[in-house]
Amino acid sequence: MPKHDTPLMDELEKGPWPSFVSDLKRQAEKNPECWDILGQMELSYKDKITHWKHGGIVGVFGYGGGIVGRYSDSPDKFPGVAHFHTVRLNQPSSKFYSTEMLRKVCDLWEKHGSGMTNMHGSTGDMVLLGTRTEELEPLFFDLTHELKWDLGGSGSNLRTPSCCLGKARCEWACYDTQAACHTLTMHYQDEIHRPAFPYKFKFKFSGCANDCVASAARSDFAVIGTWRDNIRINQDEVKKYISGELKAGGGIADSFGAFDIKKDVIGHCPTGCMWMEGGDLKIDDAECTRCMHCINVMPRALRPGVDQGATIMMGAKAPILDGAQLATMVIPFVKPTADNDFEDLIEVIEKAWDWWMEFGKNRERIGETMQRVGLPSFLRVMEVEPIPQHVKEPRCNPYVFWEAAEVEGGWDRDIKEFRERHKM
Amino acid sequence: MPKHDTPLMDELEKGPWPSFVSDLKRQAEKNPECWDILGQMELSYKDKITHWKHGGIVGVFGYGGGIVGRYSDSPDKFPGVAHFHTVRLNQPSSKFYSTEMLRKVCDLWEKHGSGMTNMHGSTGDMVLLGTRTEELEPLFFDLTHELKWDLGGSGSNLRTPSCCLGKARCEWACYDTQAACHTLTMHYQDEIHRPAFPYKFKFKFSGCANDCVASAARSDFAVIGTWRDNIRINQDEVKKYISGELKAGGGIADSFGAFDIKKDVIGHCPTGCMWMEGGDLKIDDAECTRCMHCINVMPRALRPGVDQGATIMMGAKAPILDGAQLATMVIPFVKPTADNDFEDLIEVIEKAWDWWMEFGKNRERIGETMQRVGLPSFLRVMEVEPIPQHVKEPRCNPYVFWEAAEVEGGWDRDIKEFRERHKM
Amino acid sequence: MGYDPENPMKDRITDIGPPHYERFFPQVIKDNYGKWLYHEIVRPGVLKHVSESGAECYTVRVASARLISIEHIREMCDIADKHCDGILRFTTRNNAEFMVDDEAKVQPLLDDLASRGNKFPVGGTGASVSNMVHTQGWVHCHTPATDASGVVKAVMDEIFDYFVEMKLPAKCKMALACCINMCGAVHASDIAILGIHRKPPMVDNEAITGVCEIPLAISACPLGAIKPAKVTLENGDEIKSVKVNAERCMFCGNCYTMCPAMPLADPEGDGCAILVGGKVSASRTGATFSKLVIPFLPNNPPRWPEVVQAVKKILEAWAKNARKYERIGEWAERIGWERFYEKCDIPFSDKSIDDYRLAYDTWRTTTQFKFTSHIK
Amino acid sequence: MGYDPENPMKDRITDIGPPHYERFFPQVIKDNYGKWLYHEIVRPGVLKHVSESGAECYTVRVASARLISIEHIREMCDIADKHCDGILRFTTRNNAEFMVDDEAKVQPLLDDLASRGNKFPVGGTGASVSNMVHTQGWVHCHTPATDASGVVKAVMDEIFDYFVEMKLPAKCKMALACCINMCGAVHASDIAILGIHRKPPMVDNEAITGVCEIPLAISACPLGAIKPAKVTLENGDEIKSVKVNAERCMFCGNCYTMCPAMPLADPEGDGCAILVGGKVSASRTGATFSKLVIPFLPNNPPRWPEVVQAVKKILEAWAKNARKYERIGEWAERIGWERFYEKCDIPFSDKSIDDYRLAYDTWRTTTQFKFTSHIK
Ligand code: SRM
Ligand code: SRM
Ligand code: SRM
Ligand code: SRM
Ligand code: SF4
Ligand code: SF4
Ligand code: SF4
Ligand code: SF4
Ligand code: SF4
Ligand code: SF4
Ligand code: SF4
Ligand code: SF4
Repeated sequence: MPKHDTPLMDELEKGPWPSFVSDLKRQAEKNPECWDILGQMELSYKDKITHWKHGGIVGVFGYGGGIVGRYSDSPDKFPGVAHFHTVRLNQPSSKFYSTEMLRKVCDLWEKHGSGMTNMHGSTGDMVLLGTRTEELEPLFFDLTHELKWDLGGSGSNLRTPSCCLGKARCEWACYDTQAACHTLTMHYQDEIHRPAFPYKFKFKFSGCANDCVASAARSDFAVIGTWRDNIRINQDEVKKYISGELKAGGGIADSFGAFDIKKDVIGHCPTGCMWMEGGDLKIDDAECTRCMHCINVMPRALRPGVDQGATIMMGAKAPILDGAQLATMVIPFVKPTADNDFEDLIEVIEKAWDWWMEFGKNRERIGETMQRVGLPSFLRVMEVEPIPQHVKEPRCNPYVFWEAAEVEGGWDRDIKEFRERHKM
Repeated sequence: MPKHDTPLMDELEKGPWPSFVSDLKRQAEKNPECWDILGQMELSYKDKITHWKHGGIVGVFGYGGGIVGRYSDSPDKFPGVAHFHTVRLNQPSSKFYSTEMLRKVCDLWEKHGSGMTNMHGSTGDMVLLGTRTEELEPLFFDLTHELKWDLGGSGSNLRTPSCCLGKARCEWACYDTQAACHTLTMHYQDEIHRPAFPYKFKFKFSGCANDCVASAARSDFAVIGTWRDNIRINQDEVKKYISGELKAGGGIADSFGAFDIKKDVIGHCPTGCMWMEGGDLKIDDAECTRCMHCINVMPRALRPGVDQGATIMMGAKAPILDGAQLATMVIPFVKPTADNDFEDLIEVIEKAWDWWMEFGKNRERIGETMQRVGLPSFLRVMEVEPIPQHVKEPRCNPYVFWEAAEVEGGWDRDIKEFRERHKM
Repeated sequence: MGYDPENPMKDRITDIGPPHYERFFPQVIKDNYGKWLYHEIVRPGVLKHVSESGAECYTVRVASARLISIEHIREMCDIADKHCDGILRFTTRNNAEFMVDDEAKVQPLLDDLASRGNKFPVGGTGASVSNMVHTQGWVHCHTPATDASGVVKAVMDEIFDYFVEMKLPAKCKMALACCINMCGAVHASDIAILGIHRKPPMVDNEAITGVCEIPLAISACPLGAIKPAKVTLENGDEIKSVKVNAERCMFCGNCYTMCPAMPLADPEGDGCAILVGGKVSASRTGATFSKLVIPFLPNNPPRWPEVVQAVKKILEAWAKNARKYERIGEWAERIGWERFYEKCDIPFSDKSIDDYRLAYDTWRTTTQFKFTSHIK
Repeated sequence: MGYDPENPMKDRITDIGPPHYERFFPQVIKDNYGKWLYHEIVRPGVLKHVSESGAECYTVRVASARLISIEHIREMCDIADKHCDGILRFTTRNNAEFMVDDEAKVQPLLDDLASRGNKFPVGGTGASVSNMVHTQGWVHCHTPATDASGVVKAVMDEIFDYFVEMKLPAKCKMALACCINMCGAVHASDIAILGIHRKPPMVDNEAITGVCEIPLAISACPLGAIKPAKVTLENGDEIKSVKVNAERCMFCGNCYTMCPAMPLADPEGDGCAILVGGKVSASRTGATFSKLVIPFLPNNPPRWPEVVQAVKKILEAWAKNARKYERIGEWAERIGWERFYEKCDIPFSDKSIDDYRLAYDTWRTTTQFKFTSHIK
């Protein structure tokens, strides 16, 4: 039985897209606080402002993250959401679940919370939406004891890492994204749970340049699969695409009409390194930048090379405060592998952290610190040899910082001796 | 008879390129101070530093520009260049000269100066290189009385305007660059001769997007010819290029081999708005950005449209201090014409100056002032309606400056009334 | 047993991380991990992956509101138990995926899903609009300038066809963030909706003492618009507070994040900006920022008609005009942004001209432009 | 008569401007002003312009050292009197042009020019290297970090063939500026040589009082590297001076421009950087900045062999590899800068990575790169 009149919310029950309003109402039968969620949202829809108070620092003992505190500004009207804290469960890499496990989470949340979730949060966590302060410790106890599961990150710490599904169900993964994600998540439990950084730090792992976990835009440390050798071509299959026997992109669109290898594949190649020669598709692999387009369009004819690995990019973030950043290419090629517990990645991460923890300002993402000190200094910190691949183009201003050691005679000069040659 | 040993300078008499050293020696026969030029340069070649002192403020009475003062730091060794001031003569638009007039300049400079010149300075002046302070007034007197000629600019004033040769000898000029340059030079004699600006200001006028006077890179105010209608095509001539009867670019290279209209013309078109249709060349003019490439390559087949005019760009400059700027498109299309003494240009110029003279900081080029206040504010100053043509792309950050008047209810709000709806 | 408040550290378990992912793999995925050879999109929402071993995995992707109940999750579990050996997954865009290892199992699964009303629309693959990445909005966050789930529902209802069919030039990746913190992937999306404030913060002098460290509030402002001030409260007390130079404010909200006594939210001031043309993949062109093309549309709950129509207009202009494989930004770059505004019938304003840190690099420094209707 | 120092204002004429350009037009140009129909490049250095009226104008372009004597100008006048009805002109790149109105007059003119030693090489048209835009250097300026005319002479001697022949992929516009004020068009040139300092300014405490306004010197520094300081001179006087934080200095020389007591010049510190890939015309691609690809080469007068060879290497790598009509920057953009460095055999260093104001926009924010030899 609805507790509040919600004419505005009710409007959102119409239409073909799944309705969270209907869903809230359904859950309200079991968790009556959902009526108050609906009620407070209705009020927001009327007032056109949020009715959550600012902030709210709550958590479980010993952890500095994983819970986001939230209190209603109208607890009298909506006592069910007076406290409405979020619990972030660290999702398993790439978000496969057994129904057995999922049902356990549901039971846990029916017992300790509102019954509403976000599957999943933008960072990747399984987000349990809304519970009271006094439920947090019991919930955490049950979570760790019964489900053997832990919280994810929030605050100025390592945020819950996430990855594309990679080798699990994709033919293009150039390294094992799940293994990398899981191994590093386990390796850095302390950093996830106990804030020690200037600001948040995110890892994301994509198996190829398609970047299905959006790492290049949304993570401080992005590992993106690639290869160093040649695209594998099956010329017979190429011909099948040309003849129309196979569908472009495995059938990516129903509206594309006839396949035109010149326009659709070669014409979109960013480097112009492909051409047809006597019915065969040719690629000058040295000029290929492994953008994936041709492979995407002809998945049965083309495959990534076999010398596979990944590129490390750093510093992506949202706009607060200096403007958004896309990740910057830092290390062109590594071979991340479970064989050495991803130590190549760990080495890079820790070099960056050591420096950022010392020199980063409060609430300064590493990308911003990189901008503040400049890319050349950052590369020195990272002990990475500067290469033209680090930039889109060389600098156009002439303002180079030379060091004394680089300049013959250094910087100590005698003005008197100079004045003997050059009078004022 | 050489006054100094100049073994290093002498090396520069060798080789196929005209030698300024040989030339100096030749002139030294008439103007012996040229030996001292050679001598002091030789010393610089040895010491690898300049031997001119810093600055030197000299000029002719009533003018604040046109002369650059210069003194040797070794006047004892090189008395001929103890004073070595530069005199900038405002060149006639696009630098045609009668030999009669040139000879008069030569005589003037033989009498009053070193006999050495720069034909021409980078801004466009005829530069007379090196004379003594006491020669300046007599030189100016003779220049104005006998040659009826005036100095150009230097210092924080309007610099000598310059232009491409345009309609004089080029088929592509979309407005009369010489007339514009000359008219504005005459109109702004006061601004050229008497510094009243925060810093220097340069006009340059090019007849088309080829920009043969480099206005887009080197002038605060650039007027670049263009057209609004359609490229004129002569299909017969197109066919002659294709058949090889006519040479690409009128014979731009001896090494280009066979003409390939697809690669050489269509393939380089930045907008992809050209194609071949049954032997005819087609252009979708609405998509053409008038880059000139196709016209450059096929000058006999293609011509600019007939609705001609110009684009006004502003703010180009060298790197001191914030980094170089290329000119920014400010006014997409005007029709500059001698019929109204170029009043369309004058109006824009004066709007910009009025503002810059009030708000520009000392030694701040207008391009830097534009950057400091932002393009939206600058366009408001210029009373130019903002259009997407002003930018390469819309902003990507969300940091818009709204004004109170634009926001319903303005900015005056009552925190109490707010707190009634939203408790802390 | 359970948690004992008297003895909170007893048997405490910490830092055990998430369950290992392999535990949750369907058999066909366990067997063919790293061996996939190619895929096909059998029909919208249905993927077929074929392994080197010949094994096949069929995936059915269903939409999700993301803000979902445990009852809904339990229903998903029922479906997975019935058809998928008790396994399902969620995508990086918050759709759910049901996997089966045999073509014959696909249709029964689809039929089952279809039988459950509008709860499980199948789609979001290939050249479609997939689910919108989005954020909390009024359902949970304290800084939003608009709602999240409601706006997404309204938009997806309207462009639903583009989710269940694959008839676009390329994928269209949409996102919403309810404030400029951009927890949704707004800064690199094909089409994005962004909650923005347009009124400078008020200063709640009665409350500021205690809830807020004045120096932190002052330094929070990237533009130095906040200055210290002494004010006298109604009760006559003189306290240290701040004042805001509204002329310099760009409504970023960072002050409110740092200081609860400086709220920005306002029914008329707040609303949505539309950004377009971003992308993340390096396919063809590198990752690109979204561009702010519509600076403001009002918050008009429950269905945000202005926002919905703006999104649809852009989507359909692109669908109609772009080349195959061209994402929205790639299309706009090719035809020029002036032409983009025209094709999408969006008015241009100086609000779309950058005047922040790297603004100069976005100015048009060439005579190359098109004579669109913007030029009178 | 002439100037009377006793009476400086007598008969003073001011603000009369330059002579009117029309006075100096050859007849064929006067008659066909605005009527030109097309042009051809008959051979390197010789242009033919044809008017709607059928009239023809032949132009012979000759190189010039730009730093030329009046004797040299008089010789040009002799030539123009003999062949060109007493008219000549100078181009925006400081070449001289002789025009005749009849094909028959071309060869005699060419023969005459050729008879005068190396003074009047004909060329610089079409797909060639034209004259280098350049500046004063040690012959006149007070702030140079290298010479101008001498470096230009050395370079043009070496690549002379490319001036007198048209065998490049496109025009190559070269420039030199002797300091970062860039009076030459260095910031937008295909290949540019730029004089740079690499030692921070010295402070001439003995001289600073009087020649320099301390606050101006301090504010001259864009990086705040200059601070006020009190110093004691040898004679015991304590004066106000400045000190320079050398770590923060980027050697821009703006302090010296504002304050003569802060010289930077140094035989070892100074030298040349090489920039490439800029252009001005909007043909094909818009105007583009040159990029600093070689941060430093020593000043090695009289012939700057390192600079000359660097320029030649880049020029010839481009000539060999680029497509027809592709300017150097267009070529580099197409193949990628990593490939450019390889093709030109130039070592890369972090000096070429921007760390100034707009630096972020030049960082590589994509996985798209080529595996050149730079990647071990
Ligand atoms: C829950 C979640 C949104 C969602 O609905 O999914 C979220 C919610 C909040 N984010 Fe976020 N962010 C979430 C993913 C993101 C992402 C996306 C990502 O990680 O891929 C971003 C953009 C990427 C990035 O990190 O830059 C993001 C960028 C921000 C920022 C801006 C950071 C910046 O450097 O620009 C803030 C502001 C801040 O940190 O003060 C922020 C702050 C917040 C806070 C904590 C608000 C605050 O200032 O206190 C929000 C709490 C909301 C609430 O009431 O629960 N959130 N936040 C996401 C985390 C769930 C999860 O753990 O899976
Ligand atoms: C003579 C000339 C170079 C030449 O050999 O041709 C020249 C010479 C000087 N320029 Fe220049 N500039 C000359 C054209 C330029 C140009 C090119 C142009 O106008 O197209 C530029 C780049 C475009 C621009 O204006 O930005 C140029 C940008 C500068 C700058 C940097 C200005 C900036 O905003 O970045 C300075 C520094 C300054 O103003 O303090 C400068 C300063 C100087 C000074 C006055 C040195 C000084 O700081 O006092 C030089 C005097 C040299 C001397 O001893 O005679 N000169 N200067 C050019 C003027 C001749 C003429 O009138 O025709
Ligand atoms: C399931 C999922 C990964 C996961 O771990 O969950 C996934 C799976 C696949 N992606 Fe993706 N991508 C997924 C998110 C992404 C993202 C991230 C995002 O959406 O935020 C991106 C980058 C977004 C961007 O560029 O802005 C992404 C960019 C691509 C691309 C590149 C598209 C392009 O042309 O730019 C491809 C290639 C293609 O589709 O041709 C691709 C291709 C694929 C393939 C075909 C890979 C394969 O061989 O199996 C998968 C099916 C695609 C399909 O749905 O048509 N996937 N894909 C994600 C599904 C999200 C959803 O529910 O809609
Ligand atoms: C004479 C001169 C104008 C003047 O008023 O003095 C001139 C004259 C012509 N230019 Fe130019 N340009 C002249 C400086 C320039 C400049 C400015 C500069 O060099 O600093 C530019 C822009 C430089 C840049 O882009 O960096 C310039 C960019 C062009 C272009 C575009 C080239 C390109 O593809 O990017 C063309 C078109 C072409 O050559 O096909 C062009 C074409 C022409 C034509 C063919 C125009 C015509 O129809 O008569 C003229 C003969 C070209 C030739 O020499 O091959 N002119 N031309 C200048 C000769 C300079 C010299 O002595 O070498
Ligand atoms: S990022 Fe590449 S490897 Fe990973 S799921 Fe997407 S397409 Fe497959
Ligand atoms: S992966 Fe991209 S760059 Fe490489 S050949 Fe294919 S389309 Fe071209
Ligand atoms: S800018 Fe255009 S009009 Fe002027 S000379 Fe060059 S090509 Fe001719
Ligand atoms: S002028 Fe340029 S944009 Fe226009 S059609 Fe010719 S090549 Fe294309
Ligand atoms: S985008 Fe802003 S309002 Fe929305 S959840 Fe993130 S922090 Fe909160
Ligand atoms: S909203 Fe942003 S710009 Fe405005 S006062 Fe607050 S911190 Fe400063
Ligand atoms: S570039 Fe520098 S040194 Fe050379 S003339 Fe110009 S100001 Fe003088
Ligand atoms: S050279 Fe430039 S950066 Fe160095 S101290 Fe002088 S003004 Fe500052």
